[in-house]
Amino acid sequence: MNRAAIVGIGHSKFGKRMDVSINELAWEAVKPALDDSGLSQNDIEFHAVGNLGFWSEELLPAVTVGEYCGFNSGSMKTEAACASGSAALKVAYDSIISGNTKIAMAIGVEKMYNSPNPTVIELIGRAGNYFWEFENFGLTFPGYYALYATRYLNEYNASEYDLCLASIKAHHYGSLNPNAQFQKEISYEDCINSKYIAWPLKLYDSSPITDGAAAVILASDKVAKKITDTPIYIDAQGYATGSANLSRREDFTGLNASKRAAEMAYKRAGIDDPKKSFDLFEVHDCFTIAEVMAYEDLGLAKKGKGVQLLREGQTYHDGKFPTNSDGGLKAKGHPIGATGISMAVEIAKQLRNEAEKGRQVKVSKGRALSHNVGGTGHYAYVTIFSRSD
Amino acid sequence: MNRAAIVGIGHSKFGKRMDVSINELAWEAVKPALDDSGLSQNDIEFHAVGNLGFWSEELLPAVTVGEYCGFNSGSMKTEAACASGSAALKVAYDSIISGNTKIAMAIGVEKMYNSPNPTVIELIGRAGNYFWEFENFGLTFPGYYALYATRYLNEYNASEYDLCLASIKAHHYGSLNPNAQFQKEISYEDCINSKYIAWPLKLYDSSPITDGAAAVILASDKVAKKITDTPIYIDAQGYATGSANLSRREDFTGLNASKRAAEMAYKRAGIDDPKKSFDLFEVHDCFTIAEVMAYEDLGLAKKGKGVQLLREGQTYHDGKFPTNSDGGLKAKGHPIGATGISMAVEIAKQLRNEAEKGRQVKVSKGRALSHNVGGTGHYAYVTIFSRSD
Amino acid sequence: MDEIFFDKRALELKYQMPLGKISEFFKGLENGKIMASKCVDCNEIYFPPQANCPNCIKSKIEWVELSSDAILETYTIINVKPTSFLKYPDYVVVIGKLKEGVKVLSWLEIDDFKKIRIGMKMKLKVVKREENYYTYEFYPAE
Amino acid sequence: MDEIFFDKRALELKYQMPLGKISEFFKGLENGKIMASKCVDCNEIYFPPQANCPNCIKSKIEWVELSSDAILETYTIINVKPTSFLKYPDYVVVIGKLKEGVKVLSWLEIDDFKKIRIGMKMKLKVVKREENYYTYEFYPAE
Ligand SMILES: [Zn+2]
Ligand SMILES: [Zn+2]
Repeated sequence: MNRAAIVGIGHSKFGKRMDVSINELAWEAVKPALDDSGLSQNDIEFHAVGNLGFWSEELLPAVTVGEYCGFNSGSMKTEAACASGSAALKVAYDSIISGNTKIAMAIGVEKMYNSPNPTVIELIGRAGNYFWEFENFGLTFPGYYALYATRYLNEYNASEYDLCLASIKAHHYGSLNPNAQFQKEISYEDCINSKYIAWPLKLYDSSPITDGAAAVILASDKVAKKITDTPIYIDAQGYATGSANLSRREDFTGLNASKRAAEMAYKRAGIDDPKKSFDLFEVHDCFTIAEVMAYEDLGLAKKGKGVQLLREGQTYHDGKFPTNSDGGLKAKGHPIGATGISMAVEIAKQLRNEAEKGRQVKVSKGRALSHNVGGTGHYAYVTIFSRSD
Repeated sequence: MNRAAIVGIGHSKFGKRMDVSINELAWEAVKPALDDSGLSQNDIEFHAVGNLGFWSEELLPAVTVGEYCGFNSGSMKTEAACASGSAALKVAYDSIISGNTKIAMAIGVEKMYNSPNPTVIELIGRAGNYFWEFENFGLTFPGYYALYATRYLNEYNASEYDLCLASIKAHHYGSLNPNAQFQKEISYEDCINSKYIAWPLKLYDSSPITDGAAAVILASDKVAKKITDTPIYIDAQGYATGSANLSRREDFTGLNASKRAAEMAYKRAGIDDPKKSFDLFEVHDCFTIAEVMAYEDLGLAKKGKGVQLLREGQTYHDGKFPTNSDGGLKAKGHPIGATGISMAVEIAKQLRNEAEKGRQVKVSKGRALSHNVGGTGHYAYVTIFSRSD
Repeated sequence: MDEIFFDKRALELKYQMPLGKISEFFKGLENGKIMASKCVDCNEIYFPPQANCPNCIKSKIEWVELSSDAILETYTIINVKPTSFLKYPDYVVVIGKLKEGVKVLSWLEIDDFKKIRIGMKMKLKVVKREENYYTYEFYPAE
Repeated sequence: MDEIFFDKRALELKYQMPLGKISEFFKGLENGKIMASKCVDCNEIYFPPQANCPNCIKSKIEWVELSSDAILETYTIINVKPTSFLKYPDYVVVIGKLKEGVKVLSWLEIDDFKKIRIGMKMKLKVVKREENYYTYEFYPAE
């Protein structure tokens, strides 16, 4: 099997970006990725675009972004809800390890503010089972995760205060990441006093609506070594799908799809003990409760003990399991289709030791992991990256 | 490089299917594909779902279809407009030849009648560049292809009568295909007297609005041989992307993306002369003019001579270049995301010599090609299949 | 400066959803019954009901009435609502596990949100919505 | 029997599109000018205008007014219209090639559709639509 490595990365500023169109926003990630790699568009043999859409006007974003950025090789759009970016990464990655393609690009882009907020809230709420959950019961996206939060807090004696610890950490790293949507620290009071959006989840438990783009260029091992001295390899991916109906999930204290995706990724990469194998975890903290469940689903904490990692500060950049050193979805922002690629960009940056001061992790194991969930555990993608060759 | 082969096929009845939901429709293709292969859902390690959506309620069809059909392995939805099915095929194919996956499924499904016709017409019209083409000038999908038709007919001295030949052929084969939306032969008069939808294209130049699903199961060479005596291999795929804005296309008598996708596929499969290499062509005849351009873009006829193949009847099942022996998009129907997979199903069926009487082609070269265009040459996917191993 | 072009075109998406294969369920609602589909071959009960059993690939379905007795597994209160539910006051969404082992997601009709707790007993009943159609919801049974 | 559930929820999609990076184009329209963006480095002209030049990756843009002289490359008449254009009578969409080599897709304002032919001379002008915004269209110049 060929290996594939990241040889170029690009990342737009995340936030409310009414200064740019979806194509211009994508360019803000594509251009630096090309610059970073020294490649030109003609070198890119395939581009996959992670995007959910609906809130923005372009029905075929892979094509409009492709035209705007000067690509004309093969392409497709991928959708795996909030894991659409990791799905695009899979397409680019498989294109290369299959031997079909030498150089491919995975772009994630989402332009959510092109629709008014209520429309966006409605749209995300529809991302489950439409008739049985939305049509009849008007579930929202925070509502789905709130069902998990209620059960988790009850079962494991955790509190809304505990969840705020995740939010505070996220905002801390957001404040150190120039591309983050929120760049201010928050206090305990800011979080605990914020208004409920879907009880027991509050505004500060929730990632924001975000416009943003990110891009990575992948190349086969041989080619990668000619392009860069710091190729960041993709060692393996794992993936799984959960039920569309939340009522068909086994329990509400963890995401079964995450667990299965992680197991697959660990097996494929030959990881025995995830607790001892990674310098950094980029986990899907669309809500604070999601970060806690991720710790457990990834095997970093026993069932019900994830919240303990937060209490002990073990997931800060200098802790035992550095997690979301870029502010995570919560503070960096969560432009749906871009999130998975943004995670890959952050990991490449960190493994290259290029992150901003105060958030650069210690790279000793040379390995990092991204955990990207689509919907409410509808999809899960876990990707393992390494610096060594 | 591993090889990948089709080991199971399934195809729903195409048409206006208000008797089934999108999930039930997908099941009509998934079930026979499982039966055909003798595999169960647990054997399927990844499923990719080609779907455009918008006109049907499910935002995450890969998940709802997955739940309904009993899959819980990894998945994603792919979008390449009308080539979304071929994009799903690429995902499944690359998953296997990369060595990552032993068995994968590509499903195509579209439920267009879940929205009223005017909404569907509006939606397809938006599939170009939204602001510059739709917002300002209200282009429709037939309108885009009409721009090609006008120029082609003018440049090469062809007529609306010539285009009707493609429609008549399509309906002939539709009448022999039990899964086709239209199962009646049409006359010259039916076609030429049908009303204009986007001059010079008439109702009978156009593929219909269709609900439908198709599925193929792919397996690695080794596994395939254990499952079936008649594996149908995928030898190669080629793909290209065209500009989003039609005004940025070089000319209007052929689809540049088709040409480039075909060249790539031929090169990868080692095809020197496409005229001598295939028993069957499944081409993207969303409009009659599209079939004519496909002949030329694929290298079966010189520029401007594609229409001559129709006049001579060379693309009937017993002609020189058997094309669309299943009725094509025009008569079989064109459920956007399902079309590319439907082409693969037809090719597997034909290469296995299992097609209905009157439309079974002579299998002598053991090779066939599918040509699947997204939008108006926005995407093109060309896939080459073979019976031999 | 952010210059915005406000769309002159509008797309309204309002779906027509085929339910023919599970029409027994809706007939049941009209008669005050909440039904699930059950595979004749493997006895798997489906809720939401589905017309095909993926378990045994080849399958026949029968309809069974669900008991209404449930235990609350988890819940939330939707404070920020989607546009098309704005007319409703804050509503409680719960997942309840029925005696049969099947879980049901629906609203819980309850006056005092403070009384909701995990493990509480609920009953499921048919209700008619103001949009003039039948659906189901839980109410407290203790 | 086809039993259909008619959606009680409706989603209206009406976009707010940022045009700030190409606002010169819209200012131009208000002044009766049709502008394209041009890369200062490689001289590539972009229509529709775009704020970045993918050709040279690093790039600066300037604005140039387009000549209005065009040759008709191809055309169609939209007989079956999308919902949001139903109020318009059948309209002609053409692609015209301007002297500068740039192609423009727009409506052609012409009384007698029979007079349209490939190769005909056209001129491009700014028009104000009934939806109260400026755009451009061709008219015959022969
Ligand atoms: Zn069964
Ligand atoms: Zn330039």
